[in-house]
Amino acid sequence: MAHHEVERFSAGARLFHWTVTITAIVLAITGLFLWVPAFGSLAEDSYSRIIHRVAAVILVAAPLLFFISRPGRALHFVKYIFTWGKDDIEWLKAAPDYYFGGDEKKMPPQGEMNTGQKLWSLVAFLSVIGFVVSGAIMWFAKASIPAELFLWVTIIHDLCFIVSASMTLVHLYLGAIHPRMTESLKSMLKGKVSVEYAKHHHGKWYAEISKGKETDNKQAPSTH
Amino acid sequence: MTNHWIDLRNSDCILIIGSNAAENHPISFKWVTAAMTRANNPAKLISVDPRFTRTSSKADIYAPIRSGTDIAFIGGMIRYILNDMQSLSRTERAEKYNLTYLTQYTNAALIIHSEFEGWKDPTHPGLFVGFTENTNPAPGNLGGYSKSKWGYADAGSPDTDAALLGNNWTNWSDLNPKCVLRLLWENYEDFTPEMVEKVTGCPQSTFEQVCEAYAATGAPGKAGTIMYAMGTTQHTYGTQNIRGYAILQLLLGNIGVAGGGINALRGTSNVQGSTDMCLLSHILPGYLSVVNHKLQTLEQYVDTVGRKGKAPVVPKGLAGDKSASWWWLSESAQNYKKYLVSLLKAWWMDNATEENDFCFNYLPKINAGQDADYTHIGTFEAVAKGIVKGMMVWGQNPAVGGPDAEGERKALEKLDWLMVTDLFETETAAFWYRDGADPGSIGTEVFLLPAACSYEKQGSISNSGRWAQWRYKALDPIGEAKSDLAIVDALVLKLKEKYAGETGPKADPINQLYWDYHTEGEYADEADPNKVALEIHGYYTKDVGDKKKGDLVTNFVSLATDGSTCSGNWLYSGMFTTDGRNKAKDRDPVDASLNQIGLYSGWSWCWPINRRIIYNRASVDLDGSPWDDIHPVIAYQEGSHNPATNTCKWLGDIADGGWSPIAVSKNDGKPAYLPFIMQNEGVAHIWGPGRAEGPLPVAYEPWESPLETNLVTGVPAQLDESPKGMPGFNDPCCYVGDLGGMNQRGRPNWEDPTNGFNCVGTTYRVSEHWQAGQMTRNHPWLIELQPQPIAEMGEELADDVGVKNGDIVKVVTARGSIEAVAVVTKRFRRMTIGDKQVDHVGVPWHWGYKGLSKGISPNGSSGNVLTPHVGDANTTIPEYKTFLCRVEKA
Amino acid sequence: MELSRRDFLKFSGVATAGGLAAAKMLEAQPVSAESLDLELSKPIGEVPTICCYCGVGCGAIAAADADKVINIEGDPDHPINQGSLCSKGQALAQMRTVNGKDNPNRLTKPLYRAPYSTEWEVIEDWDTALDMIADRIKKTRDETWLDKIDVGGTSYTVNRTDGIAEFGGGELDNEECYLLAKMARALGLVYLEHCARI
Amino acid sequence: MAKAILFDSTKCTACRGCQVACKQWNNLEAEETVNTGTYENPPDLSSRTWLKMRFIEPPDGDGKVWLFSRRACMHCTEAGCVKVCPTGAVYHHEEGFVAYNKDICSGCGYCVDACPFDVPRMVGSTLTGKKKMEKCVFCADRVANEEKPACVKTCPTGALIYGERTEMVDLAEQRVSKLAADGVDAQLYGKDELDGLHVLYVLAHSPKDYKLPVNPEVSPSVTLWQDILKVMGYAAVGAVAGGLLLNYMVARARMVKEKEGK
Repeated sequence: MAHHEVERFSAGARLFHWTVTITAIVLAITGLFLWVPAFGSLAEDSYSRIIHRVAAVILVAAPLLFFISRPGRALHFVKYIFTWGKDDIEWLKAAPDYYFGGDEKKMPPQGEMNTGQKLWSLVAFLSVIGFVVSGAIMWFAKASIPAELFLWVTIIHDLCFIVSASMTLVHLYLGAIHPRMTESLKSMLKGKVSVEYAKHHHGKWYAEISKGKETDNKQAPSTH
Repeated sequence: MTNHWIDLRNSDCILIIGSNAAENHPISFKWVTAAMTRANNPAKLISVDPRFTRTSSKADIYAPIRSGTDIAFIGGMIRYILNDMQSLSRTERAEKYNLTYLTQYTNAALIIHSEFEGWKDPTHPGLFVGFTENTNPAPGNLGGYSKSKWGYADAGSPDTDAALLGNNWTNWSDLNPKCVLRLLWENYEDFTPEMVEKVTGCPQSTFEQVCEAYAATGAPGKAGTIMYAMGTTQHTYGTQNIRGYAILQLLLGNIGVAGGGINALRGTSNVQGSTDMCLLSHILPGYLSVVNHKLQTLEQYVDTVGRKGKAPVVPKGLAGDKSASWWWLSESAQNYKKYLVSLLKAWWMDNATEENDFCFNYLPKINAGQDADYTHIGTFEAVAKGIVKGMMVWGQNPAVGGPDAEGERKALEKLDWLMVTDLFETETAAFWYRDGADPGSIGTEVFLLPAACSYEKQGSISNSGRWAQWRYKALDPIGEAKSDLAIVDALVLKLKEKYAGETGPKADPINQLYWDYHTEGEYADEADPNKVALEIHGYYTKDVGDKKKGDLVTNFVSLATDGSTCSGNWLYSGMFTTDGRNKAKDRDPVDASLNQIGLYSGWSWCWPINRRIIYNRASVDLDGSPWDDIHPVIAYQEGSHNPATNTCKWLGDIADGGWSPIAVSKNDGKPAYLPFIMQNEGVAHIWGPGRAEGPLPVAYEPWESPLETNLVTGVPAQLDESPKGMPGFNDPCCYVGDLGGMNQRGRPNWEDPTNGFNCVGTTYRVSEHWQAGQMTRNHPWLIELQPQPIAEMGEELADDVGVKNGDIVKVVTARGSIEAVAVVTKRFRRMTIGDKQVDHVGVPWHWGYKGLSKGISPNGSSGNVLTPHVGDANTTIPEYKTFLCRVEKA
Repeated sequence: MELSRRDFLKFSGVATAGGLAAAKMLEAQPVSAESLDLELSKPIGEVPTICCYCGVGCGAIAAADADKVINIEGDPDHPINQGSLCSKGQALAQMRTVNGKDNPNRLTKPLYRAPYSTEWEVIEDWDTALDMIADRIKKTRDETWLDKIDVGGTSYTVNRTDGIAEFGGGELDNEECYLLAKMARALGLVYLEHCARI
Repeated sequence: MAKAILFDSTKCTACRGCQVACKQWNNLEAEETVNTGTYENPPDLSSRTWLKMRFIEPPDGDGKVWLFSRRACMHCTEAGCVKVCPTGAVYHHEEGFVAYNKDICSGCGYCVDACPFDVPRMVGSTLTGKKKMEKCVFCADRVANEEKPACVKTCPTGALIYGERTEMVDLAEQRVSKLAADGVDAQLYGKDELDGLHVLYVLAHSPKDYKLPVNPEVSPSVTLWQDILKVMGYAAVGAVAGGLLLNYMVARARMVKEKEGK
């Protein structure tokens, strides 16, 4: 297989992915300190708050940098994750059978992102916006907004966390643990997947890239 | 205080007038509250004040009065009670009022000189008989009295009115026209509720509530107490204000009993003790009269102030037939002489001998008469005139606390030298670089010495209830600071060095001064307060009987006229046991008094001889049984009468004299002692001829009054004709000062308020600061609470001058002006006085130009920049509490 | 491994419950660091003193190091105040110690201001300071001394000086007041006053 | 047993011994203040002012009412701060009052917003971003050593007393009925508010006149977060994790079968 590989993620995309990943983990952990009283002592002396804020700045900065450096790609991604079609519905219907039983019969061929990945990207995208907006209010506007409103803003932050944390588990599982997703993690580490894997999991995309010779430009963004 | 703090809880009605106890004596309210919340017959609280204060907020009745109208108010209360007494049937009268007390224990029934004429006499309106106006320009008293017609008809053995004694009268005309009670009625007859409202601004209905509530304490067994402070005393007639309270309390039988008394709330932790030690121009330690030039020998002194001045007088017809007049007691006792000789021995010890009159001539002698005033006001005038050239100031701050403060600051510039000892740099020490002063033209040398604070040293202090309590040292003084004791000790030793070798009247009193206070150990190099305390208590200076030289005396009863004892202050003789236990250090927390009325006699020690409630012989009836069974101060133990000594066992407090009760002595054919043992007559003074301006208080106007005519006496102000003041409109004997022309008198101008002084200004304190502020204005926690000087005023006035709450305003008087933050409040209301609408403006006087918290204007916003250099007729205490001012937006 | 819908539901139920059980563990409150056997954060004090402000004479107890006050509060045994104090009494500690350090405004050395000078100078030792003061007192006293006065043609011995005044004492201890009175009268002072009059 | 402080406004003279006692015992520095036309100062609670007295002159009064009220932590049973505190730094002391462990305070400041009485304050360095919550600690160390809280001990008039909460409620009720008998519109505040405050008030007027919230309640958002959202979160994560585990087992079994089947 090593001889037949296609590039799936560029170095920049991977850097972006892992930056965000690490940041998100840091944010999640430092945020968790405020969820889990048993971890409360770890939040001592506000260190976790400071780290959380530094990470938050990176989380905001990373997509912005990505957008500035590769605006076309970024726009494409946004457009992509908001574009849903019939295939996506089909995919969602077929997915349980596939992921439990490996039954591929009903799976429609997928583009550079399959529906699941698209869904994850969408959740991630929206929850980051939710995190950033609510977080910014909590950070900068605490003194100027009514106490009651502040508490509701924290709830938005928390809701974002519940949703994104749950989805992160799924993402992590499918990307790294699910028995059938053998090359997913590798692709994000090394950037390449085997032709076989590409055909199998992203038929439409493979067809596109092998037909049009468009290589890097149309790589899938940083998600699985 | 005649009584003490805890005793407030025994009261049935507490009248707080001229005091804001909740703010300035906050812990007193522990006991006020205890009285008000006790389960049975809770006490009522009355607050009389121009301003609704934190005290008023807790009162059952709040009575607003115009500042300086206490006599009109109290006179109205006296009238109410007298009128009530007269209109009741004899039986009801005896139930509602303690007639035995009134007639047997006071001079109510005594007959006054037949030529006495009251202030209503048309030939001298507003004045008693015998007045002469002082025509000299200020400074000086407005006038003075010949008191020859104020005394008893028979000075040595006054007559009494039998009808009054026997409760056998219905109308005033049934009493002798010169009987004290009838004269009292005539003095206050016009002080009707209508008149009270017109003069004081207190609504009639409120006033009548006050009268009713307070008069109820007249019943035997009931007690009402008066708590007063500087709101009473700081007037040109401050002493007469207090006289008014005394009369009221005596009419109601409230002196000497638990829960009663007239209680002066001392503003300083040891102002009681410093007064007992007589750091005052007119007295020597133990309230012994200062010597004047007419008293050239000890014998002349003793004869004049003791033998003649304190000779026992026995009224005729009373149940008691013996007056102790303790100051003299008898030719064999000569207490006055004992006390003075023991003082002289303590001061000049072995150098004071019978042959040299016990160094009597070492005592400085003032000029007799009224040609010099040695009090605070007079002293500063002497400083301003260059008579006084050097000044030592120990923990006082007259540049903030003195009247016409800017004038007094300016006077300090005349000094050659000034020594100030304090904890912090005070305005007084810093006068030479205050705003407006030019150090380059001020030649005064100034020494500023660092003193130890209260817990950096040890010694005793006496609280308002006369409890001398020892306080201990918690740590060494800061830096190189020393206790005042160490400083005065070192200074006197230095002076002795300087005078060493000299002789003569100048050097002898110093060289021969007994000064030996160092002890082993901690006090090897400075005075040991324990040793000083022993000298104050007193000891034998030679072997007498079984007593050896150096043995401690038992108490002042042991003191002798022959120089065999010394005692620095007879009142404090008794603070030690003969084996040397300092009772000021006693800390027995158990209250062993009768019925636990809260005397706590085992906690510290109080003068005289640990008597916690003075005049307590008035708390029992003729048989020695307490009027009040629930709160007995003392009680005669049945059968304990000792015929040989005519004494008995008294239970409870230390009885005021150990003699048996009047009826018990009488039954035994022995002299029956009258209860008020310090008075020559043995009875208390409703009639008080000793005061400068009259035997009974008359409602005079303050020196600066918003009125044109005294509404009570009818005497017009005549401002232009009488720039010094008008006798009969003003207090006829008040002291009008003059600090180099700065003491201008402000006048109202009702036609053009912007050009006159139509507001009544007053000064006071806030709870969070203390006196002239030198200590509390350096305490961040307290400055946080009260950061800036304020000027409190009513909404009506604020509206008129366009001032809003929190604005900076300027308060202006004829002396000067200060800036302060306006506190606009409903707690000051506009009053209708006669035909005038009168507003008050109140300023705390704590601030100055030094310390962490300074005033707003460069003069430190000291309230006393506004006050006049005018003083009380008897004491020359300055009139801080009433003056005219106007408010401007700054 | 086959999975029925029922099994699935069962399993998810168990899983959710597992999540909640973990939550319960994690939500447990940390053990109180401030339980009932807590030590006092500072000593309350044992040195009895009497408040230096008004005339009520409240008792206070002080705890101090060699050079700073640690705590001053009401003396609970004192029958008058029974442990209570007002704002001023409660601030007594700041007479000496503010925020753990000496109150910076307290005077610590004798100061002298020379005639026409614009500043204070420190006098290094007490002996010098008192020597200077004693010189001033003696000079003024000697210059203004009155052995006798003449009133209406008669001479009276008065042995006094009108040239020196002494103020103060209401804040001092009885023993201090007594010695001040003794010194003042021995010096022949007649202008002797304190705050009782004002 | 739960303890409580009883504040009887009818006995309070606003001497403010309590306000300074609090600073004295707890080593709190003074604030720099200005006078704004009232005796009341500092203007508000802060990290250095855990207790302050309010001076209230009713605007429509006749000048014969001056109300004094205590402003400090109310030590609620249903305490918004305890509920909202993410780290457990704010907790109920075994004697019922709300204590906090500064060491584990993360400085999030949620308690400030969750308090219906606006009591907790944050203090921190702008440079490091470190923050801590500050408020009345009920003098936990004193209480543990059988000393009264500093404010209570110093109160001259008995306006503040301290003891078993049940006893304090009894005393307060007796006082209220006594005052009512004297014609005062007295009431007890704090008995049932927020399941019972550990600072009880005897008031002579309505709570509103003393600037106390009439029906204090913890914001529903606090309940939503702590009692619903957090539980939901754990449940969701649990469910997802469980689902994934199940999936793994099933999928793996299937793949093994597939391999065997080949």
